[in-house]
Amino acid sequence: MIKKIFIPNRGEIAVRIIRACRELGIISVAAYSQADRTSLHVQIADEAIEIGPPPALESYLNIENVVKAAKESGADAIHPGYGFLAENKDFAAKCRDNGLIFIGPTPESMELVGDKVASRVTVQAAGVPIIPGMLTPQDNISSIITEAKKIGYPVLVKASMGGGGKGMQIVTEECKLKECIEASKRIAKSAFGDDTVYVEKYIEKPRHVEIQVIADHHGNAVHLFERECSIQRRHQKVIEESPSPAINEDIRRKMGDTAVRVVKETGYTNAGTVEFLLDQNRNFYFLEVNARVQVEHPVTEWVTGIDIVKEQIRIANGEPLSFSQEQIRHVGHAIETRIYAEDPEANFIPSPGRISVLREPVGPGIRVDSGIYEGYIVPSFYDPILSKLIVYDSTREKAIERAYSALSSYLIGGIKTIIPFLLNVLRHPEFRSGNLSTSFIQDYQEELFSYPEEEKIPFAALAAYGIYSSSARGPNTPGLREAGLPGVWDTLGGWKNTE
Amino acid sequence: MIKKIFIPNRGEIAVRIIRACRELGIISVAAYSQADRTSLHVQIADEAIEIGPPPALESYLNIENVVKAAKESGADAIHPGYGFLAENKDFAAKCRDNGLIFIGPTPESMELVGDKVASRVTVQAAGVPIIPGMLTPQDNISSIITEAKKIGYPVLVKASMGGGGKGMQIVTEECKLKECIEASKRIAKSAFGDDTVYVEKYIEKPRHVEIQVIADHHGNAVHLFERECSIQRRHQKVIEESPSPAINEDIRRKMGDTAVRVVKETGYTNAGTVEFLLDQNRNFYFLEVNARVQVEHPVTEWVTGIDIVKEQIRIANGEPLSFSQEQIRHVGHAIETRIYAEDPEANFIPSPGRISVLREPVGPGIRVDSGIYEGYIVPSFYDPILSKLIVYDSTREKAIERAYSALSSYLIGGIKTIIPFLLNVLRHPEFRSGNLSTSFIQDYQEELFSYPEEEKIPFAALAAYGIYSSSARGPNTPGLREAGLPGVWDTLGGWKNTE
Amino acid sequence: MKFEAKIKTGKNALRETRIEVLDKAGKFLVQAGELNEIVDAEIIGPGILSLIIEGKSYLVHITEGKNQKSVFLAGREYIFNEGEDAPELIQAGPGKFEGKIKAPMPGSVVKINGKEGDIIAAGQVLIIVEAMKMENEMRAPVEVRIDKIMVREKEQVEGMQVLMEVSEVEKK
Amino acid sequence: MKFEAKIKTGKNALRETRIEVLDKAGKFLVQAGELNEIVDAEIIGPGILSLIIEGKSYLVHITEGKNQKSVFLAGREYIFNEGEDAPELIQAGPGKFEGKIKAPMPGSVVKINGKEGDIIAAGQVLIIVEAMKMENEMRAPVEVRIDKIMVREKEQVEGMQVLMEVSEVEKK
Repeated sequence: MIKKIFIPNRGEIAVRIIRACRELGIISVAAYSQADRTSLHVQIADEAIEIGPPPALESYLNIENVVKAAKESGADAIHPGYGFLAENKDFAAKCRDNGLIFIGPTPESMELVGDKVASRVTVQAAGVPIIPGMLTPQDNISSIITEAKKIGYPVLVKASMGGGGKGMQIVTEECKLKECIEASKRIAKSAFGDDTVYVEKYIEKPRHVEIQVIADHHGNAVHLFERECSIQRRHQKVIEESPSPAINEDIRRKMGDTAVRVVKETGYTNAGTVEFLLDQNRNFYFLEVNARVQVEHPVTEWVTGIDIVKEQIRIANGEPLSFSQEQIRHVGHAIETRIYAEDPEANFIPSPGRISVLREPVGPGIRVDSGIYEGYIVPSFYDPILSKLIVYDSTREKAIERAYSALSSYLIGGIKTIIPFLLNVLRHPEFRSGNLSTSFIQDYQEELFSYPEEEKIPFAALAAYGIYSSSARGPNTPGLREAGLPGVWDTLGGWKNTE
Repeated sequence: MIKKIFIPNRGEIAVRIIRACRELGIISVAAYSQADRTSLHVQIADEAIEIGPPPALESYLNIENVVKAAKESGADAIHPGYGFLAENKDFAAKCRDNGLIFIGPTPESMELVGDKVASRVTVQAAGVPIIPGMLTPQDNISSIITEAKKIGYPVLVKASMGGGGKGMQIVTEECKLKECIEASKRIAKSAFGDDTVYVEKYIEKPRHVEIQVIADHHGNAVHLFERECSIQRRHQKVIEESPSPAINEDIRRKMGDTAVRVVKETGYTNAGTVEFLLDQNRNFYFLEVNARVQVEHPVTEWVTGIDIVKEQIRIANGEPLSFSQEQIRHVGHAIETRIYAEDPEANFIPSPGRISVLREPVGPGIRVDSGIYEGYIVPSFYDPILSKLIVYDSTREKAIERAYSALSSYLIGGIKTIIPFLLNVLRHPEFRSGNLSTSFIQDYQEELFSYPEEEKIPFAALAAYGIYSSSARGPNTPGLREAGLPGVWDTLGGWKNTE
Repeated sequence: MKFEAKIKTGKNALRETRIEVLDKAGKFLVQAGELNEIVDAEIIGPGILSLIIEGKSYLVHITEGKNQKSVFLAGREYIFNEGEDAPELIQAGPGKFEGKIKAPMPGSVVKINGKEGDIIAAGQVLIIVEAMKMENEMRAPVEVRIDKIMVREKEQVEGMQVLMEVSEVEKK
Repeated sequence: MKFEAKIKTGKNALRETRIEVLDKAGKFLVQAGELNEIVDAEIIGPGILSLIIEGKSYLVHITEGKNQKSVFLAGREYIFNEGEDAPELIQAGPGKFEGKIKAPMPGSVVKINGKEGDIIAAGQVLIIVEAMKMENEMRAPVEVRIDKIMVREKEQVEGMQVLMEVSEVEKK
């Protein structure tokens, strides 16, 4: 039985795993880089241990350091979360060699599905439809360029290891390809520790629909229905939901069966996700397997009532799945919005810094998976994801209203977040109608990136600024009541006292 | 159609109603007393209007002020929440007279069920089992004493109007009765604006099991199963759950049917709760009808998937119930713990004051209905309820683990709360076994009120105190890193510099 | 740099505590009783400290009152008194009876039983203070005479504010 | 007591704003443009204000930077510049090209294309800054000469820090 779990990850997913451990009576050990001493996961874990300097390559991606720290901590298992080493077969093997249970698939099946090129070959042989593209990996850039010519432009450059859209780029003409491949390789190296990339045919305006799967070590494999994740910017998911508004029971069953077939063909165990593209004629194509817990797993948890992270731990413990395919129900509608520290009004540039004020939405049908707290300084070294807001209601329409209402009350001060942009998406009529595609954001950018004009400053903002500034003459200024708070009145704007 | 709802209430329930309004696209108007200008409901409502001085009798209980403010605001409906005027028939009538939709039962059925004595007479006639006690109200204290003698001690003194255990007292001998009646009258007057009290037989070690009901204006009435609310201190519920660990499907169906019969006999409409006592032989007795949304409604919302507050608004709009009895499902297990501002180590004395630090639990299966924020000064004028933590999981056992884990991470600094006590209850073996009764807290007080010995201060607390104090020599003290925060180092304890 | 202090823990136990600032930022050597540990401490908010001691993580909240600090840890409060002498740990909870009747909490005076000079029997209610709809009855611990009444009915009072002074009636 | 200021809103519009402190605590008379309203304002946290204007409730968060304040309202940020003259509203977003190449965000320098004295064609990448796994390429807006490079590869930089100075290459 697993008694202590080491978590070489950070942010909201580390917090999520620590919570699951606590509820299962398992001791949690947070690993942290020197940039993360003050991060939330370190505070709430039972134990915490430093694993290296701020750059991920020297800490969260440093297999040597991670395994050493895990052994020192006395943990008997490792939950890698997503990103970092989660889909690194060498790491999974190293864990096994050191007598640590890796909570995820075996290194062998991870090697197969983790390599996007190899997995395409395998599933194609089993009759699963795939997108035309490279079927053998190439290190040589000029060979990749030759392959791209064969496939025909536009093509998509993708990192062979890892996912999350990191390093993925659309290339429409040959002259841009070399530069894009180089950038992808650099990003892949820094994010996954492996710089292999490949190209495939780019399908226009597809939907991204994925199937959550879960398999134990006793030959049982089931799927937990689909998630639609078509709302993406820079190939990174922004909003996910379940069920998909695009598919009917027939396609749902076919996709689910196909996903389970992929699991069985690849000998995959533990939780994973089989990603598909759905073209405009509702044909689906296998994309890749994400061999880890997915960022968007909470939407599936809510509509099925199954705690995926706890189920992962049970499977790693050797227990059989506690449900059969027939027992899994799908009730209501769940939507996740990802809160990134990025400026939506300036091309999503990252916005690290100190969170001066934080009020997270709470209430019925609202779940926040968060890695932040008021006063936290968001470092610039890692992913910009701060937290995820997941809402649930009986119908898609109601869930959208709930998401909109909850996001409107989500107050994160001091840094920029994409909340204003998410609100624009949620109120867009095409989003409400369920007419989604991965080019949604590009197609409607004019509306999605238009925010109320700065020139028309609302009276309330002007009044707040004026009152705040004019009261800022020291603690004895008349007027504004301070409700017993420590002095914040130490600056003065360009105000003249006229009386 | 209702377009704007006026909410003459405060705290977490006002916030809850405002959220429902926002999701339905209805404008919300927060009413607030002069003590509540800085309260959360005022900040998050679309509109806000002052209704009088701090004492509830002059503001939230002042019918004149409330109706005037509601009309001024242009609202077309009033949601009273719980407590205050929620079960005041004169108020409901006054709303109707002023053309305001009262979101709750009619004044007539409220008069019937709101008067505990009259409702007992009515339901007894319909064959519903009741507890022996007074069947006619008495103003005269000596008549009540005579009745008590007839019933036989111990007896329970209860306020005829209102609920929540306010003014309720067990009396074991005649010589204490007069004093208790006087105190009950005083509390009833201040809490409900009516000082009528009555007595009934006190049943020993019963369970408190209640049925959520809901009825529209078209003759449809259904129940949403039970909640067990046996964990009470001072006759005030502390922990509620659904389903009850005590009853089987047979008793569940009987109690549900009985509750619907009570609704039909009393012509009750909108959401309400039929409370029962369950004795040690699983016989149930009608207690009273709570003619309002209940504090603990979220546990029912989670296990049935029905949003009770929104359903209340729809019914008030004249819409028929959107589900039949057969369509209502009951899945999983939900537990609510109430977070009171009281000192559990000092006989639950109230602990108003400034919340210096607040971290609310978030994550899967966790809902927080909260009326507070960091920096909020909890006033001493009103109920000590700060927030409610509601958790959900597939089984009671898992839900208890989740509640325990979430409560452990709930950080409220600056004032005392009953969280340490709630943790003691949740880990008590008899609670875990589901062996509950309304005298649970009294029966196990020795364990429930024993906290780790003060003399054994954990090393971590000593170290934190020591480091904090020794670093408190001004901003340039070496050692403790401040992570860019404003100076908190302005005091010095009894420390000597030895080097 | 080193600091040291004597901290009274509980009623009798006296514990010497030494804090030494180590070279690395945020690291301290803390000695208390028989324990001698390196403590990694970080301030992560006003009065919130994250401590790592021997690999274990602790989230601690400290609030500062007049001449005392409260340390909240794992749902418990530890109060450190910082009066004239060495810091001393005092017990939480309502004050002891000392001839002064004090409000146990902020609230309002509901009822005063008697006037100055009255004799009140042991166990009888002297004054009732209400906060958050809870009435708190202050009873005479022994037979007492009311010497002085400092408040009026309906008055708002602070926690620990003196409401009345009484003195024990000498038994003949 | 009265205060007044001129606030530039947007590029051209200039708006005079007057604030008058009324007798009642927390109440102000605010005049801006054609509006003249009583504003009920309360501080409810560091930089957080609750405003009630004509019955409408607004939750506002103000952060203070160097010579500027940001007002967050309903998911939007309004920046008020407080330079030498009257407060002026400036646009959010990355700075304009002024011969100085500035970091758009805190992060680290991934790649520098060229050395001092090199000529870089319009549209070519000058320098790449990475933060949060996003690479931000700073390109030459016109054909430029690199005059000065202030940073090295792998160096951590602050937001708005000057990375390079360049000058436009004169067309013959």
